[in-house]
Amino acid sequence: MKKHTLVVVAVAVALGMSGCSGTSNVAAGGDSVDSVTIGSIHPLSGSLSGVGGLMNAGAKMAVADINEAGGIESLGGATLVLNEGDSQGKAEIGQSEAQRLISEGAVALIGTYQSDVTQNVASVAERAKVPLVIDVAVDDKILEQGYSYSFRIQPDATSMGASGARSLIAMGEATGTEIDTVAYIHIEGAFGGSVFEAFKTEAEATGITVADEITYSGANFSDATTQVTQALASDPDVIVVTGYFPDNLLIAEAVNALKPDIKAVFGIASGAYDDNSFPAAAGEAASNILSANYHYSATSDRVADIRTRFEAANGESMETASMLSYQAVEVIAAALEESGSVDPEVLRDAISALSLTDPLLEFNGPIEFDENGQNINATVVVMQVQDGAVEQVFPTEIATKEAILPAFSR
Amino acid sequence: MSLLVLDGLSKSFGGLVALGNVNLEIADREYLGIIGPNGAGKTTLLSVLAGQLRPTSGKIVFDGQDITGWSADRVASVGLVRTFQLMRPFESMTVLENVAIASHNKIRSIPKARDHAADVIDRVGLGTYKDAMSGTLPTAGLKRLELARALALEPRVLLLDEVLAGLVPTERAPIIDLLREIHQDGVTVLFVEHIMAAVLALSERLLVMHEGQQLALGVPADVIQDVAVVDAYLGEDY
Amino acid sequence: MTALGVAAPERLADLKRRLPTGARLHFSVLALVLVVMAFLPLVVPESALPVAIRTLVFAIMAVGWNLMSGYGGMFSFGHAAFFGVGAYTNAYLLTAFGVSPWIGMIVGAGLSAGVGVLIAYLCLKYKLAGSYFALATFAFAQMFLLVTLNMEFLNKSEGINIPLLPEESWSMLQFDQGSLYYYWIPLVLLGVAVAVSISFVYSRPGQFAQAIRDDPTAAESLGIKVMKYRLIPVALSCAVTAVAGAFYTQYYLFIGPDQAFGLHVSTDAIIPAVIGGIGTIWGPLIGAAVIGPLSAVVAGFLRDPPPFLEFLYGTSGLDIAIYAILLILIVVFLPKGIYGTIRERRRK
Amino acid sequence: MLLEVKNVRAGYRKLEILHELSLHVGSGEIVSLIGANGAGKTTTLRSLAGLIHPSSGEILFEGVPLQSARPDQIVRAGLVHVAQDRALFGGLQVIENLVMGAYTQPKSSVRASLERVFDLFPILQSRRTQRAETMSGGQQQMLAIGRALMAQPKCLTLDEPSIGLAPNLVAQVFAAIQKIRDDGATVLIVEQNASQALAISDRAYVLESGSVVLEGTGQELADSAEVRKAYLGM
Amino acid sequence: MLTTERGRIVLGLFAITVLGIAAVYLFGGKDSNLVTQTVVTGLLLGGVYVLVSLGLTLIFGVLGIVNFAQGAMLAMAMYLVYFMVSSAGINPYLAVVLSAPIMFGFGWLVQSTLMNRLITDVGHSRPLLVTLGLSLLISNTLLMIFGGRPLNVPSPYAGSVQILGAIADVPRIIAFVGAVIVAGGLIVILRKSPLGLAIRAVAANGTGASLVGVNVKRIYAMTFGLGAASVGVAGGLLAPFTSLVPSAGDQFTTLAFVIVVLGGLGSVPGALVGGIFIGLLQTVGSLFLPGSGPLLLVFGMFVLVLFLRPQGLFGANK
Repeated sequence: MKKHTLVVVAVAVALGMSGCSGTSNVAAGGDSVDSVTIGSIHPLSGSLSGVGGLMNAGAKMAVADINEAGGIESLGGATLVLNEGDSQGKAEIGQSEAQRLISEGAVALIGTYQSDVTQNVASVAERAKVPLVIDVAVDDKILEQGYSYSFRIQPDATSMGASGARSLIAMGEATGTEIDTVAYIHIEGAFGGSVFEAFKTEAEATGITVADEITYSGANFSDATTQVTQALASDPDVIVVTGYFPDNLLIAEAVNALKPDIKAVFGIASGAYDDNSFPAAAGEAASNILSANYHYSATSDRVADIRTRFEAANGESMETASMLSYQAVEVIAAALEESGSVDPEVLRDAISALSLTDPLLEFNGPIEFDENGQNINATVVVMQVQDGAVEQVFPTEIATKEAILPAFSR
Repeated sequence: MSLLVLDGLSKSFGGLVALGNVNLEIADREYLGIIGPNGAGKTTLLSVLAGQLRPTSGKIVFDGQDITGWSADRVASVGLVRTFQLMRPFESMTVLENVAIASHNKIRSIPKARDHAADVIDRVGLGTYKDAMSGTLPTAGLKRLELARALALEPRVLLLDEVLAGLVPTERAPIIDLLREIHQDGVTVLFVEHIMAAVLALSERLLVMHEGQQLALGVPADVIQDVAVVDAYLGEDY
Repeated sequence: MTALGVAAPERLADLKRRLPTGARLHFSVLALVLVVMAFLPLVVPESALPVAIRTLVFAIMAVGWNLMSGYGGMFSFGHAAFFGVGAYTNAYLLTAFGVSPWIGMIVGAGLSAGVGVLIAYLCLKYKLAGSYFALATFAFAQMFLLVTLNMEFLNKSEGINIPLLPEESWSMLQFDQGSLYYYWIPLVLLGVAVAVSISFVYSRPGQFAQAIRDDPTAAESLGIKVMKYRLIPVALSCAVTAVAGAFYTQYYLFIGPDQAFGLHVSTDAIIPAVIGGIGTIWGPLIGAAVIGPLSAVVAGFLRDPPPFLEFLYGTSGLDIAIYAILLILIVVFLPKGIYGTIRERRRK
Repeated sequence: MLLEVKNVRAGYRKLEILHELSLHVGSGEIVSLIGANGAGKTTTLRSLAGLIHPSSGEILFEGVPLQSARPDQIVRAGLVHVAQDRALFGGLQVIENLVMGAYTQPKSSVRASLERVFDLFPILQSRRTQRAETMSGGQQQMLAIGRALMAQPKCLTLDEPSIGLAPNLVAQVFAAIQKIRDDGATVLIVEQNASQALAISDRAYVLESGSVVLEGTGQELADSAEVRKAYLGM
Repeated sequence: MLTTERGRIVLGLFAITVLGIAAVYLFGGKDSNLVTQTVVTGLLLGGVYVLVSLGLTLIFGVLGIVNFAQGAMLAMAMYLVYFMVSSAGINPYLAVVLSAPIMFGFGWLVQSTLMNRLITDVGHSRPLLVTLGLSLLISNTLLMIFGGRPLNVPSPYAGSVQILGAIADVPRIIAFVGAVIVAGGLIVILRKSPLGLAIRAVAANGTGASLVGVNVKRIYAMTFGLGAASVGVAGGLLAPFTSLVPSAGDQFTTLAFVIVVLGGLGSVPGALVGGIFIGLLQTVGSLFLPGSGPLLLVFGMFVLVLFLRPQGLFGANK
């Protein structure tokens, strides 16, 4: 069922602009083609192959759904084809896959999960003048290059840090929980660093003290007890965590073992805490952990339908990253529909002008991109593990369960 | 006058004395034979002289210059050059390249070094093997190669470690002749050898070593009659 | 002085003519290979170009590695260190001072040679050999990685982006996506690297280095300064590898700690050389030509499998598993590498 | 005939050291091989032990061809070699070296064999827990022989057992070798210390350049001017 | 003399560690509970490192193989335990007992079919590349079978206990105890069993071993098998507190090399002491150095050991 509405916000889908490009083999408006190829690049092997595989499956499912619903009407019902690339988690492989996909006729790319790989793919897209719709990749820097062919659906690191801080404060006020001091544990590097900086700026502006910043190396992390103990030494009300799945899990387990007198563990852009496999993996340690992250809409029937079918087809729960890949394909399909053209440059303009309502994620509004290509309505919501399931708890209008804060009663 | 003076030269490994207080003066252009049973310290003596081993104590004076503790490459480039008992060819290289390595020491130009090397190779009678890979040479060839490389350095003193070992008598004779020629051309030779016929034929003086000590030194014919020498060599009851 | 005869002039001339045959033959083959390869992009599909370029980068690295480990006999398991120094030097000079990548490449090569010589000197001074030498070089590469992660001016883990220019520029080594210059430039660099190898192998220092590799004791006893002539191939090796790093940065427009100093960078330099044949001029090239496209070919095959293998479609990891099996088989059954084994057979 | 070597050619890589070497050893004999350095004595023993394989020719032990057998198979056949460098397990204790010697033997026989070795070399018993590499050369030689005896050899081959030993130790070692033969084993011995070796040998071969040039009883060769010449050139 | 040298080293290392920890307590400016917790965590982490390093020290020490598949083999063992636990529902610690012989068989097979062909090689590049290929093969095969999503093995003994005011996770304590038991077991096997004696003999002098009737290649295969079996136990004991992904073992490979070289090739006590020391160094270091700082410390020490005492703390002087 493809029944979402398209709203054209900007009308400057310039026929003239596409006319500029002499190489354009397709005139704008109502081309009739049999199929349109979208290139997808994800880590299908290597250490991130788990999430990469889910994302690839999400994109495949989106293509199948759109085709089943009649393809791209403005292109005479042209079907979508997904050409799959494997970045192996390596930037240079990602880049050469991007080039391969473009040379094999992809009119747009989606991908890639990792910031460094996305960086390389974005530069390929820019130079080949083929739009790239980033499903997942958090680093602010990717869109700060002044690239005009890259678009990102998910929020960037800085906005996640900042809105994470705002959510935490708001939740504290709403539940009457006093939050004065936090300690922050994050992974070393750009991702953890920029989320932390944004959080700190936002939090300190409202009088919350960030008492300690503890970093660890993602390359070698097999016990988080020291880091958590260290964080507790500053006697915080909340421990805030940013990192990847295995590290998050270790931190949750360490907190559970130490049973400290804190009010919450609050993940921001956490790889684990809102993943549906986390409650089972962490068991008791998962209980009541909060996570501020972009998330598929748990209140939308359309999303629920997609997720049910995904799980039936793949035997695995559809995570947010996978939903973003699905969403990225939809963004491209919407732009194809709108422009009626398979010319990548025309397509780029259509994406840039797009306003896609009914997003699959809990966002502030329709998917619309600013001049850098960032989705301006992308935001985080807060989730909490309750009774072995990830529930949306904040903002209250999208909550599936009421937030438990303080999360621990010790 | 003495070209090479060994003054109280000793070498021990851990507690084991391989060389105990060797005193020796070797005249320019002398041919000194060195014999002794296995483990007598002959090879150690050559290694110390060639700079491969640093003496525990004592002094080595070469041509009036104290060269004790010099590195092997420095010792070799002033003209004190050794060969090895177990041949050590550069196996990935041809015979010509092997010898040219040594020629290169004094000659920077590649063609000139190769010319020089080719001459030396002809001189030791390896001419037909010039372009063979050194690893494929038969023992006798390797012995000649070992000699050629040393000669290509234009040494003043040659330290020869059992160049005849492993050769059949017919192969020995031409090499003995070659060694004699080299000596006659003005090279001082220290000749460690087991083949007594060769030692007796070539040596002007003979040093007998046993357990790191100088057992006897003198005219070969006299030394060889020395009972102590016979005992050291063949065992007491011989 | 000794009575060794002086060469007669006519013999000398004769030898001069004969002498460089080996080198001359190699140079001719090189010229031929370069010319043929230059036309390659005209016959292969466009999508193969990125793979070809990556293969050329592997080849340059492997040629570099081979100088130190093949001809110098010092097994480096940390060539990422030298690749990374080249890559970061170029990236940093360009982004911080707007220095042309060509100059960055040369500065990087020099710096990398210096770093390499220092590391090798320490390892040799402390008499590390074999696995220990390999592990020490590996540890240095790891330390470079970790230090870079903590260096503010190198952007820590974020890496350095090379800004896109509005138009093509030779001086800034930047061209349009898919430009064949991105193929021809590394091809020429590879040509230079091989030419450096050939010249080195047949030069006096090169001969000394090989003699030392074969038998350091014998070499020393022939008056060769062992440390000096061990460090020369190290310097050349690191410089060549650094050039690959600098080009990598320019082509991918990005360098991060893992791309520069990761373990896989070191193995990318080693595997082609070992597969092709260590200590041979052509081994690294042949190895790169086999290994570079191998994983892409296997992946391509699995993307579009023949009907009877249809069930394999979409199995992630299978392409790399097959690549791994081929790697193991080649290493186990071709002891001297592809070129080395062929050459050996031919000699017999 | 316990051991027969027929027209063996052997060497290292492209260097052929043994040229058509033939010899034989009868059961219960002590046979020595003497000759100058490089004559091929050690190569002969290494070929017998399976450490190198002859390029042609035959090695028959109790009539069974062994020229292409692995060293461990040869030991199991009863032909045990004591290498010139002794090839001891340096970091292991004396007793461990000896027990390893009986690797091919049933566990039940180890105690008896140990007693026999300790009987022969009492010093080993008092040093049983010492690490082999910390012992003197003579003790190491005794340990090497003792270790070989633990394998209950039918034929023992010894490469220069007297090398690097002080004269009194040499005498001890040779006395032990005689005792070993008296206990029923056959011994093939390579020696530079010709007089000692010939004195205890039943028969001996003189090797030169990889072939046998002389053969005779120990006494004959000890008196031979040719042997004298081969060693001292007079 | 060597035994006393070894004794001095252990004593010295122990003294340095104790003094270092005491210095951290006194002058580190950290809360003493934090330091205690850190030390306990470091010891337990050290136990993990010991487990991973034990197999490697055998393989590297006896066979001279730089086994880059160590991490992948660890992951393989973890998945093996996962498979047994999830499909047959058996206790993970019972699964450990079953995974060890399977891993032994795997190691034996690798050595006898692949590595023994390379043993005559003078260089070491080929064994190294084969293990590198093996590591790729194992982790991608795991990916094909189990997928890349993190899996977990629930520990039947989840929970934590107090030690000197510090909290310790029970599965990690079990792993630590397991490390000591495996190390003890290996020491007993090496010191007391005929196989162990043969392994040590082969390591001491391969020619000598063949001259007493040892089939050296068979012992090589047994050694690789034994090393792999230790990895099997390690994987099983680590699985209950590790997120299982095909690359889960990779982060341990390099550290295991550091520990094995530090402890001395082939030395089981060396791996034990080295592993615990590195675990402590890393955790206590992380009190003062952010992010990858402690790792830099570890590699810095590695290079120093290579230069100054390449035979390692427990290695024999060559």
